[in-house]
Amino acid sequence: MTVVFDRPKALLDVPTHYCPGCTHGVIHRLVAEVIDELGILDKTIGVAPVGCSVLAYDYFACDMYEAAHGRAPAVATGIKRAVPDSVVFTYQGDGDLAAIGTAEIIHAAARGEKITTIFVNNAIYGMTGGQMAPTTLPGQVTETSPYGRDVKTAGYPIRVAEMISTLDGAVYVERVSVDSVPNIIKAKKAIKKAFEIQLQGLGFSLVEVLSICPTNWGLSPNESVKWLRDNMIPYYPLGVKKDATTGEVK
Amino acid sequence: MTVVFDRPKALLDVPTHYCPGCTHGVIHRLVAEVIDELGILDKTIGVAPVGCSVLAYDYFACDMYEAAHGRAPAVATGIKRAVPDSVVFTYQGDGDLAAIGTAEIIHAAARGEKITTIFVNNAIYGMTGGQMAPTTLPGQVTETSPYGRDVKTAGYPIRVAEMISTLDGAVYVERVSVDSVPNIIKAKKAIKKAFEIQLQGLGFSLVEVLSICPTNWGLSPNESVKWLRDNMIPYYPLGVKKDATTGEVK
Amino acid sequence: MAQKVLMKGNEAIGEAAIHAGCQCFFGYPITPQTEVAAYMSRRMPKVGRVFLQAESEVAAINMVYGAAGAGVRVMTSSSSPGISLKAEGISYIAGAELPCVILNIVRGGPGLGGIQPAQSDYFQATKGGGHGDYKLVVLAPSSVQEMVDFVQDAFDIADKYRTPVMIMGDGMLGQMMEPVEFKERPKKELPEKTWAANGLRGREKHNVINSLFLKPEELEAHNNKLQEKYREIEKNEVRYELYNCDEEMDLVIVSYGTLARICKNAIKMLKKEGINVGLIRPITLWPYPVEAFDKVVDKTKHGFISVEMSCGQMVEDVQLAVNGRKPVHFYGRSGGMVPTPAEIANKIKGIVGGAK
Amino acid sequence: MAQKVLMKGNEAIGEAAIHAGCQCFFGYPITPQTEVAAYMSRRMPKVGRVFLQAESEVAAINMVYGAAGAGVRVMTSSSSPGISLKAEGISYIAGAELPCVILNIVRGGPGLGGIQPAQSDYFQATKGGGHGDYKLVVLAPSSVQEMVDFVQDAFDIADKYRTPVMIMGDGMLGQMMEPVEFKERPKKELPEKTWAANGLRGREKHNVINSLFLKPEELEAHNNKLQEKYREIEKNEVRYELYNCDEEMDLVIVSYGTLARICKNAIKMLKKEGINVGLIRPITLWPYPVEAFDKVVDKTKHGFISVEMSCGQMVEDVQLAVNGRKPVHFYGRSGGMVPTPAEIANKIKGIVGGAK
Amino acid sequence: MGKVTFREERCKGCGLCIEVCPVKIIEFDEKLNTKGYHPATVKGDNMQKCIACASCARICPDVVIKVEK
Amino acid sequence: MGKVTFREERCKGCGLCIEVCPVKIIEFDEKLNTKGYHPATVKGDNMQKCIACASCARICPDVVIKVEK
Amino acid sequence: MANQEIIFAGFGGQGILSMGKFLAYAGLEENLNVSWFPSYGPEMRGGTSNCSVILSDEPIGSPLVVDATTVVVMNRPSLDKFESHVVKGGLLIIDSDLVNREPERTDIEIIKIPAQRIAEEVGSKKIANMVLLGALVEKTKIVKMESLLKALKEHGKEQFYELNKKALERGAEFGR
Amino acid sequence: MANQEIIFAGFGGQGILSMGKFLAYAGLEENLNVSWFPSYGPEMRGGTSNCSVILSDEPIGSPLVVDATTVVVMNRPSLDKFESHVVKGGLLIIDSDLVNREPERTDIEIIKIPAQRIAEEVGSKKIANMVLLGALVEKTKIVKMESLLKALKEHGKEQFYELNKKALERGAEFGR
Ligand SMILES: Cc1ncc(C[n+]2csc(CCOP(=O)(O)OP(=O)(O)O)c2C)c(N)n1
Ligand SMILES: Cc1ncc(C[n+]2csc(CCOP(=O)(O)OP(=O)(O)O)c2C)c(N)n1
Ligand code: SF4
Ligand code: SF4
Ligand code: SF4
Ligand code: SF4
Repeated sequence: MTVVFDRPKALLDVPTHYCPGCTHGVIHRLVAEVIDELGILDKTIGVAPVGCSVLAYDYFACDMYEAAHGRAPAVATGIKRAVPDSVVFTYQGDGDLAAIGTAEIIHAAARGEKITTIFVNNAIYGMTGGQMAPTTLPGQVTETSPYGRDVKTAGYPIRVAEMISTLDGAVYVERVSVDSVPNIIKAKKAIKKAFEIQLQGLGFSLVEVLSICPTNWGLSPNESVKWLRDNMIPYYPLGVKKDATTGEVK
Repeated sequence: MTVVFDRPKALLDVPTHYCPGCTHGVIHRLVAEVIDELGILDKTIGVAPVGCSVLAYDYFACDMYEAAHGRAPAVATGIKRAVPDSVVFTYQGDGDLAAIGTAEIIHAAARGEKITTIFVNNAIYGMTGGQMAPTTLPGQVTETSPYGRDVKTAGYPIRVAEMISTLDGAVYVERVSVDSVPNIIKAKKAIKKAFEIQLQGLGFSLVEVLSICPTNWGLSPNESVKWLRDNMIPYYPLGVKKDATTGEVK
Repeated sequence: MAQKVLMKGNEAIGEAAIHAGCQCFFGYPITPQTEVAAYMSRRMPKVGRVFLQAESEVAAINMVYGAAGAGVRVMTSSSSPGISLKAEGISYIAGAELPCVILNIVRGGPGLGGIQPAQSDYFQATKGGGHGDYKLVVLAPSSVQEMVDFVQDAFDIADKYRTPVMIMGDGMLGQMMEPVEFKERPKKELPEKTWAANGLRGREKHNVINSLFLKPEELEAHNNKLQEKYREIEKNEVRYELYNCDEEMDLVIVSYGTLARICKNAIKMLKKEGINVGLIRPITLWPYPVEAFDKVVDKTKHGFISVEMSCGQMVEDVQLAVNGRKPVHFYGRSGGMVPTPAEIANKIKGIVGGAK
Repeated sequence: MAQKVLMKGNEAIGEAAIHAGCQCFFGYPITPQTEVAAYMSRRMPKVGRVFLQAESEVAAINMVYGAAGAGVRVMTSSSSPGISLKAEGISYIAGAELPCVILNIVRGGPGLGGIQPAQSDYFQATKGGGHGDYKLVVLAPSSVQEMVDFVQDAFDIADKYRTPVMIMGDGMLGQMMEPVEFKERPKKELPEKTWAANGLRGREKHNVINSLFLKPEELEAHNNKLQEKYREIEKNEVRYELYNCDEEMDLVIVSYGTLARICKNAIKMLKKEGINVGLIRPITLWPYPVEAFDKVVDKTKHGFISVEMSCGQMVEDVQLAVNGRKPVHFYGRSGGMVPTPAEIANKIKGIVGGAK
Repeated sequence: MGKVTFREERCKGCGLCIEVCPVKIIEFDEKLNTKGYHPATVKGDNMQKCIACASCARICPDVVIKVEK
Repeated sequence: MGKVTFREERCKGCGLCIEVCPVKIIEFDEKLNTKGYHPATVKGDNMQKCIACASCARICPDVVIKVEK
Repeated sequence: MANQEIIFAGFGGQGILSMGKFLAYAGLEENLNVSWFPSYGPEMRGGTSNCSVILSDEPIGSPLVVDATTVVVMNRPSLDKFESHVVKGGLLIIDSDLVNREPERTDIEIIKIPAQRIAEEVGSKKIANMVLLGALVEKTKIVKMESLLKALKEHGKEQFYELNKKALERGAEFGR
Repeated sequence: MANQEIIFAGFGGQGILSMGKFLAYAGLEENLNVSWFPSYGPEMRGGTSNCSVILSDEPIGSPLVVDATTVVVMNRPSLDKFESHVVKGGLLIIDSDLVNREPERTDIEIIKIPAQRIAEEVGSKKIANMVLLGALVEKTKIVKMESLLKALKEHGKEQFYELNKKALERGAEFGR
């Protein structure tokens, strides 16, 4: 018998602390698979955020950092500048990247920093127990938008991929989702492309991954993927937002 | 004889500390004229940045704040939420708004905060003596890009107006210039429109004003306006970037 | 008497702020104080006030600066790393002499550290985490009821002196439920906020909220004014509790917050063994209750012991207060470890020489 | 002997960092230290190293975290408000035990304050501006030459103990030119950075740069380890200068940085009037040179006076060191006002009772 | 014909694999694993229906599943 | 016919008004003002050429110029 | 002297925190000093959950119970973690439906209750916590059952009141 | 004992900072302790400029000169600001082409030099600062003229060397 599917080596063989069904696990695995396939484990350095994926440093087999909340792109910049031949990625949630870390991600992108960002958009702050994120949908109930996000006072969700695409230093920006197997396959392709962009020294790449948070959404994992599909994808359209290697900007 | 032109009342009758020819003075006057014309001096509150215009609080006749570097939009948010019937504007340079204050301006815009931002883009840090700003043009020599801004290491300039336009909370975004009398007249119109948007309670408005810094550019004032025209305008195209009242997004 | 209700510290403080007339709350989630924001997000809109989740702690403290400058009562809340991020903003608020209330529900540090209770931000709170010569009034409640009471006090002190006030608790205090009573308290006579920049509205001269003084002479004069204010606060606002300090003592514990309660249990344990130990519980961490030490210094045989959930921070203030008159000892746990009465008692026995 | 050149403090420090093998510099402009970044932007690319102007101080300190974690020598530089913004990052760096050098060219505060020389960030630097139990080694040069020498020392100390080191100067020191010499110094034996996270490159186990310890037991153990390190530093790295302290003295001045030089002039003035005053100049502000006080405490008649360009910060460390053995006085200016020798001498005459 | 192997002790019983399996052969076990979850499993002859598409493995957040054919 | 009045002591001699004046009647004064600048001025009969377009006033960063007609 | 320092522990979702709360309310009703303190942080999520409850005549020190007079456990990991925390002569209450090992301590009193089954009999597994709480109150007499019922009435969901009451009563039988 | 504490002051662009620097270099050449300290901050811009220079046998304390042995002023505001800073018996050097008032002090030595005119004669108004510096050095003898010339040679732009030298010499005449 031949092995069709097994765990990637870039992922350490340890249980994760994620909630049942949390697709952080899927996204971790995709990143690890890409590292394996590109054969770059030896020179890859990952930066974990503050958020549910804070312990990612225990899961990836490459060298890892735990960055201050929102500052992963700055940390990654420091690493990449110090060790230019390394492959550096940040793994960040939407509170981390799109709220407190807004300046850091925008400037890493504007600088064309040769790093890759995996941006996990689950429309909520997971780690701290389900508060409103910049990506929380209008009307969505969270711990700090108990009557549903009211755009009149709490404003509108930020479409990060689109915003980053306006920056000249951003070379490759795509939004994907892990709600279904076909989308997971696409997500992996995007992640791989993003790493390749870095390997080619072209500039900054970012993959926004729509992800579920069953715990804080108050839904089962299977209900959650459905909610993502029905609510998030319409607001956050999937696809390549910018590919400077082809000149494509959507 | 009738008076064709005289100083606006919203500008206090004091000399400014600006360098000879610095168009900060022109932009101040335009804001003051708009305040006068709209008759809102009594309820307007301005927020000065850290930058050459830090002393703006001594120049405007309305109530004023001096905000921490980059945080004017957050300060303005605090004011507007505390005093909802006031008219609040921030006046910010490109170091202030587009570097350290990136997160604050983006989130004020995303929230649709009912404030108006006057963003003075002079492609350099004036106050501290001419360092590179996020808006410094490729190849431009500054104190901290002594060999000319090298996009490979220092990245690409940020087009703030375009970036802000991607946010749903931003209602009106225009880029203008004060390099010539016709452009000054257009600039004033834009500023007026931006304040009107706020008065109508529609959301966030921003006017990016291309401005000169003869001192740190090392040019005479008249050479500076020419440099602006020849170099900045091509990189930072003038015009309305977004007008949600007409549905226009460029 | 109002009815007692069981409430979490983090929620009680929110309700207390509303009672105190807090008009705006700006926060950013962080464990173990997230419930404050969650509570405010439910309640503030109901009472027609402002709750806003900022994009960061930096933004939150600057929103506080904005609202405070406009003359309304405003509060923010965070925990250790978030407070570090607010350092610049707090320095600005102190410099511009704006009243506001800042809550720090301390967790273990440094860095990301942990989320369990700690007191390791004592230095940051009392010596000035931000730059420049400024002081925060720091109140350290030791029960949920005190949290509630101190919020009102904090707003009053802030307004009276135009100064930021910090309430410093720990994860225990924030997370625990205890019975609380929201007492109706007489309104204090407070100066009118004629300095507030909330629009001219007919006023002649514009008001300016500012901390910039480019001329050294002016900045020094401003600093001297601040220092005078701080001397005034030191004169009027010192608060502390003396517990079991009436008789001759073997040792005096100095401890604040929830930990002071644990120390009281240790004192009871020791009493049974014939060891008499007193307690100074600083309630204002700044201004520090130096006078409390003067009262007991002659009555303690073996001096003082600072008991902390940190690696030795308040002990410096104890030493400063004692100034060599008696020995000063230290016992601390850190990183979220909460000392038990038994271990404190043991440590003390080591100093005073066991049961007598 | 290398040749002496005239250099601005801010530029000399940049050159010294390059001499010390600084591989990366991350900064953000702020007066009065902008020349450091300007100098580095000119020089670093020429020597094949990294200069990067960050988008903010927050980003800069986190870039430092990144580069330091990768095992290279890295420096950042700022002034008071910028240092406040770095508080969280510094706490992370201390927590993750990363070596780096942080320069603070202090200006008057609080808030935006002013840009003239001050020492009002003493508390922030020595007591921990950020959250949690950590310490910075703080070096206070008093001449451009010392700035140069201390940069090398700072990198060595940082690497030896895996700890952030701060060099604290003031606007005077940064802006003034003095002759300096870049001495070639023998390379120190320093531990290899086996902990650096710079890619596996064949290594078996991945390295992790981190300050999170969710279990209190582990965080406490980590804190205890940090504290042990700090005790070690206190044992090995204390530095100070004693000036005119050999004989019996009327009073001992305690002062650091450029101000200590001014105090020396005051001492000379007083000598002419028959008043003998000594000087303790702490060079390490942390660890504080307590032993210097033990050496002179019996020789001073009227005790000590802490002379500061702040409203009374170091004076607390002086009191802690003296611990009641002799009186401790204070004289300070603030906001950019620099005391003159004459005014210091006058103040001292007031204490010791005029000429004798 | 394919074969899926579950690392039972790693399964958190989220049920995502059950939903995506095109031939619907995965179900929850009655017994609890050491973590306290009902782990996913393929019972009895059902394994024969496995087409080795690896859908289950791809959506499993906890890398519980190995697929062979 | 227009009339421009310069608040001489406020002028910083930047020359922007000189450049934009369509009838080119503005020039620098030889004398220095108290700030140490050569202020802009309209000399002698030149004022008669003023068309009161207020271009100078609009570009002047220091609100030096009042325009009447 | 009335004094009970109790640890409730189990999985998230078993009502661990709320049984503590009801007991605290009952204590408040009886004018005791009370405190309730939950474990908090990431480990809560999906994983284990516990809280400390103190009812006492005297002022309460630390709300965190280390030496418990009573421990109530609703799963095996909680037994492993907290068995040693019961003071000598103290009380350990176990949901024997969920805990598949015997306790090791011999110096304490142990009550084993098939709480899941009983709860199911009463109407829903969800109220197994009330069964255990009933036993605790009956056994320790730290509050009167009426006070607990009053707490349930005032602070619980009305529709569950009768069910809860029944569960408490069934549990109480084990405490006699 | 050689000791000079000097303030140079004028408008930005007059070469105030560089005349201080050259003097400091000359002092270094003669193995004196030297320091040079500029005013800094926003007021520099377009406005006034000044620097403190100290040359001394002894270690230098504050680089900021308050009580100056010599003050050199190149505009009226600088005279207004610094006249009072000259110590009794000290020296005040004035560019009389730019300063349109008489100094008030009578307890100090005053040298007035039409430096603009002289500089123009030599070749360019830009080197008026050198004229003043020449007078200062000649008068105070704080350094030898050769040392100053050496400093100019090593640290100044070569093409201006001869001009500067001439300006120094013309200035020196006023210092005799
Ligand atoms: C400076 C700082 N502020 C706040 C926090 C608290 N905090 C921890 S995680 C988090 C948000 C996590 O949300 P997100 O980035 O969306 O990631 P998720 O947990 O959803 O994966 C916050 C606010 C912190 N640790 N540090
Ligand atoms: C926290 C902080 N960082 C840095 C500074 C120093 N600083 C003052 S103004 C300024 C930049 C000003 O540039 P810009 O915003 O472009 O305005 P301009 O002066 O060009 O009008 C900087 C970096 C500061 N005051 N505070
Ligand atoms: S809280 Fe949400 S994001 Fe975090 S591990 Fe659980 S499901 Fe995933
Ligand atoms: S430095 Fe530049 S921006 Fe600042 S006042 Fe001068 S010309 Fe204007
Ligand atoms: S997807 Fe994985 S964790 Fe979820 S039930 Fe299936 S095997 Fe278990
Ligand atoms: S534009 Fe104004 S400041 Fe400039 S020269 Fe003309 S009048 Fe003077």
